[in-house]
Amino acid sequence: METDLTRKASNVASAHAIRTDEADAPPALPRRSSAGRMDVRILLLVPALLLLVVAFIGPVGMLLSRAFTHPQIGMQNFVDLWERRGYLQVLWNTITIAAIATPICVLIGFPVAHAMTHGSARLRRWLIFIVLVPFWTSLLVRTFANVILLQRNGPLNAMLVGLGLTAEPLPLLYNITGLLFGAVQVLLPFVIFPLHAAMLRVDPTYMQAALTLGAGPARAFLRVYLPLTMPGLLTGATLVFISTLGYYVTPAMLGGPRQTMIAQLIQDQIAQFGNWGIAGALSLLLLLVSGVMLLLLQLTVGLKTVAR
Amino acid sequence: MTDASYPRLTRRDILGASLGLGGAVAFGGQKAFGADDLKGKTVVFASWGGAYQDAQKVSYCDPFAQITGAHVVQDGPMNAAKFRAMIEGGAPDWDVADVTIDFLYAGIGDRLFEKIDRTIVDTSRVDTRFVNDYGIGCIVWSYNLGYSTKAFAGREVPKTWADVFDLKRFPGKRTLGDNVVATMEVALMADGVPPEQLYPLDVERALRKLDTIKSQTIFWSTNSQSQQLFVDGEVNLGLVLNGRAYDAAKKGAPIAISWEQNIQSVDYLVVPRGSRNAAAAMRLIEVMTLPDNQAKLANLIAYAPTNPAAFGAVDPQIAPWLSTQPDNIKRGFVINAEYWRDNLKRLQERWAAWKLT
Amino acid sequence: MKGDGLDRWRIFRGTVCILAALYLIAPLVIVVIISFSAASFLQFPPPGLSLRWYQNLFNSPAWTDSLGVSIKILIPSASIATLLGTAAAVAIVRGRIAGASIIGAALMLPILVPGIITAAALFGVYRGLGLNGTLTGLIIGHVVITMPYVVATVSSALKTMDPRLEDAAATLGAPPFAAFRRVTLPLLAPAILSGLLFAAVASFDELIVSLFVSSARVRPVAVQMWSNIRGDMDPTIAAIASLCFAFALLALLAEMILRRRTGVEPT
Amino acid sequence: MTASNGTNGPVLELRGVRKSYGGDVAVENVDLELRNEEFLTFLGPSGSGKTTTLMMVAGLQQPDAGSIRLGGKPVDRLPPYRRDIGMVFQNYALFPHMSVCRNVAFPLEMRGVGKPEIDRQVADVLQLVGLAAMGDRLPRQLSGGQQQRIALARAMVYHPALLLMDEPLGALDKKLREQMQREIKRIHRERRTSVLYVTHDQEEALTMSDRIAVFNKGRIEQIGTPEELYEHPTTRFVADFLGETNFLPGRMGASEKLSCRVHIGNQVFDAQTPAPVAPGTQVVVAVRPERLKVQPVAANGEGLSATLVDIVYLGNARRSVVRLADGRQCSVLQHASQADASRLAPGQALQLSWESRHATVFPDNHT
Repeated sequence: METDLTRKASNVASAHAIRTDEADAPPALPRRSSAGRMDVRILLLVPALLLLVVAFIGPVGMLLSRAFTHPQIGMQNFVDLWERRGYLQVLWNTITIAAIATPICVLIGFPVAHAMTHGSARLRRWLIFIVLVPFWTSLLVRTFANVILLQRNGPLNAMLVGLGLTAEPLPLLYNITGLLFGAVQVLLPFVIFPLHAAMLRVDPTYMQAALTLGAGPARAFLRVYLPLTMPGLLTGATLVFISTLGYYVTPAMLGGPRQTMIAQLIQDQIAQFGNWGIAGALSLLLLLVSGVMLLLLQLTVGLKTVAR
Repeated sequence: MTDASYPRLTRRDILGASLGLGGAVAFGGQKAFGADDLKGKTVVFASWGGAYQDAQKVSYCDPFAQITGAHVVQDGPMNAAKFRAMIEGGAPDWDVADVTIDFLYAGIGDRLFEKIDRTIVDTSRVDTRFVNDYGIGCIVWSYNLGYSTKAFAGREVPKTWADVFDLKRFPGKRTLGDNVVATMEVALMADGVPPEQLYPLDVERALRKLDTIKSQTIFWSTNSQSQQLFVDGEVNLGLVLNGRAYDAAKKGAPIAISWEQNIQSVDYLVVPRGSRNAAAAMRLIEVMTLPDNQAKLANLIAYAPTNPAAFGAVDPQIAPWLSTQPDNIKRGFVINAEYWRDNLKRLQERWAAWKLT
Repeated sequence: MKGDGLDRWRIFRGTVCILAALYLIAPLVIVVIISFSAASFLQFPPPGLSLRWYQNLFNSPAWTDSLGVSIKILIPSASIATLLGTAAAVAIVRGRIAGASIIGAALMLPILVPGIITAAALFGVYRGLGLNGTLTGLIIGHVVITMPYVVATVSSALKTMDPRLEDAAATLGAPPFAAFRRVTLPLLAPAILSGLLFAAVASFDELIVSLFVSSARVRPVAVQMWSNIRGDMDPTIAAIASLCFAFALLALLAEMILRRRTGVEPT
Repeated sequence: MTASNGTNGPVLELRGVRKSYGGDVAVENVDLELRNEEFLTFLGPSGSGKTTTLMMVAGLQQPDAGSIRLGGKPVDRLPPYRRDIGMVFQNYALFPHMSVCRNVAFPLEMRGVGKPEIDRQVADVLQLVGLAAMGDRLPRQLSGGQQQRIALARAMVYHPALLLMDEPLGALDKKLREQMQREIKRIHRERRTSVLYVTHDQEEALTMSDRIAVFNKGRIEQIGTPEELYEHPTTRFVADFLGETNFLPGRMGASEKLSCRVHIGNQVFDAQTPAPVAPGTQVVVAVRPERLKVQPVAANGEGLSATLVDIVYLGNARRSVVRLADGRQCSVLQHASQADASRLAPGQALQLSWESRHATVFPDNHT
């Protein structure tokens, strides 16, 4: 439920970010020091950090280190990964799927976020609710729902045939269509909330100014609105991309063998073959790709903020 | 390993079993254990899920719970890797597991099972060919070609494995198990290899044959999924187990099976080594051997009994679905469990790699 | 010309919104409908209506046991996550701690790192400790995974909260603990509750860590659902899925009400 | 409390107080005494260090150097909650989850005062600020002015030795602000509290304070009564910041104590100098607009010659903008009656003059 978790955290964080934007946050004081000396509140961090180190960082570190130590010390696991085309194929699949899902999410998410920001009060409330509902619902439940919706004799095919759009029911399940359908559905909120937060920050007078200065709506949008919302867009897109990389439930239930993704491979390596070394190496690659994406985001959005 | 510990299963053996010739016919019911003597104990029973496990629950576990007072927890689906990992971990979570014959053979070599306690299990009830020092056979079953009666209504229906690979005559999605076992045999037979020349398997040839239908194939990972695919009309034909096809048909799904080139096999109940409830586990196996219980299971899901005395109580309407039916035996062959014992791990890895390409 | 473009955009936007809303909600509605189906298979529309799958659910020990297990995991793990997460958020936002932002980011790691990695890592470590298949092992895993939500929720509420309120309490004679108890805590209460709610929902839904770390004797609902979906797709799953959906809806509504009631907001 | 500390010693004493953030010095070497019952205001532009100093008095920030004494006792090691102070924050910092009564009762509860006594004192102080009927409301149900009074009530209900107010009226509109200024002064008188007040509004400082400390770049430029500061600024910054001033460039002539002579163009004027300046130095002469006298060019030729550029109508006064010979502009403020009498018209040639006690000379160290 990895995606489930990220999505919820970003939900919470962005929902509160939205609140920060709406309420006027108190101006930052040049920060104070009640005690002047080392703050005793550092002790409050101890239990959480201890748990994090003992039950997360430590175990993950051990898993990753097995890439170099299991079954024997060396780079053998990486040589294996390189030589077995199947593994690289899965890594490539994973990145491709993430790279397809991300722009789809952005294209659907942008108008929705726009309506959620600039629509009437009622529309805004409804949209926020509608986007939050799946956010709070178990990924498993939603993926299961998609299986029913997409099956050959399912409601979607019945509708398509009924409307005469297709003579035969379409194969929507256990292939790339099914996987993307489920993935985009799960990921949409990831891109909608950061975009919404960014759009709230755009002063509406900027667009008015652009229009009075002679830019047509399309140009005003491209030259003013889009650049101003770009940090939110990039944040959302990166979130979508890296959470897609870690997908397990969705490809397992909606995709076919050709859509096997890296998380499934890691699970197989451990549960089926006990290849902890390969599993560690794959985990390391997965983390590396995610890390690079986050770094890129940091650089671009960071630079953007400086430039403004 | 001597041949004695791995009795080679033959077609004649299965035929014999169905006719009640194979072993001593058991009678006398259960041994006198005190009722409720296992009250408070929990026994974990692992099997293959879905309709089969439901039937096992009703036929074995419920009577067992009633007699002994023990509580049975169902788990599954059975997974060889998980089984091994449990034994390596020292304290297996499962107490009784339903395994296929190839895994029984492999597991004996790897010391995965507790020895059957013959003071608890009356092995004389069961056809001797299905009695092993480490497991007792519970069902006899087969892999079959299943097809949708709706998709092929009023048309030629598929009969042989070659038909499954014939995308022109039999269009539409097909299904095979996401499992190297049996899929290799099916592909080779479709490619023209006669059953008696299958082993040792020409794996690369089989995979090349499979490449021809790969894009049109959905691979089921559990037997229940294979049923669901037919129920949903997601596929038109493919590989199913005879009992699963029966169950789907019984529940109203438009499915029929062909008995041509069926691949026969046996499931055993075993006790994982180090089980914390080994004695209770043996009692559960003992309850399984009772003819009434075996007949009940056969009536629910059309898997044939291993206790010859059970056949008497099997509904005659079920008979055509049983793999032990003489006609069905004639058209099929028995899977080579020794071959799979020796090659399973290697072929599984090859299979996993093929799937990804 | 100008108006034209904007109108076209509004129509396009409206269409996308309606389709997106259907896309997000319709599958869930279908599941709820199917859960009342009279058929043995997952058919839509159902040929008839019945409550048999709900009966099946509550009469089946496998489901009721797993529900019990989920609750036994959820209550301690959500409470611990809330306690530790709140304490950490207070330290990060209000404490003057060198590298607070890095520590804050580190606390978010469990939700940025793919679940499969966390799950495999815990499974590997638990093997040596005998924690696989135990409630303790599951609870620890769930705390790790749910704590970031609490940290995120509470620290963003703290950041929105005027720090001068605490200063004011201090100048009015309140020692730090009293200031925290009388001023900070009541103002944070909605965020803490919302974090708790979220942690509970996340724990209930958590699948991957549970999948690795649970056993037949200790099997939470999500794992039970997973193995059923992988195996036996009968409408019982639709019934439990509908219940999960209802639970999520209730939790979401509760959270929305909490959020509206936050005192810091001048609404 | 005030009683214990008599009327002699200062309520607050700052000696050599210094504070920097990273490399930026926020407060440098501040010395200050606040007398009992005094209303002292810190005035200065934003970033001048006035709020930081207030925060250090409150104990919300720690000085890097120097000492702070409250009621004669050093408080450097005392946290805010152990100092006997009350503070009104810029945005009031009322606890949003507590009713007005609970807000005001808070400091009393922290001091362990008994319930009946709390009720009595809360009622008293709400009476004092004129909001006795609002006790059960929540802060957000009150107007800005009302919130401000509650913040004041809360900060003084326990009779702290010193009341600190950090730009308390900054968020109010002009009319309300003036009303609140009077109100605060009234309460100050009635309660005989010592007040340390921070504002960047010079008018507010002039009308309310007993004394004003003008802050600039982390230092106190000058401290004194409003009149002293306005009439006799000791630095050019104070002259500039407080009210409006014309700066006329000139050159220092002879000086004796506070009196001096200064050359502007080719004329010589009498002026005052707050600090000795060497003869010949470039200086500026600061003269308030209302102290400048304008006359049509007359025979005796006294004063600087200038041309009237514009007259701005201000209702009760007129502002004349005049241009000097060197092109600089000066502002002259005339009372309405005076202005009407002189009947000037733009373009007219004028002479500017002033009394020597209204002209102050500062070194010309910034342009």
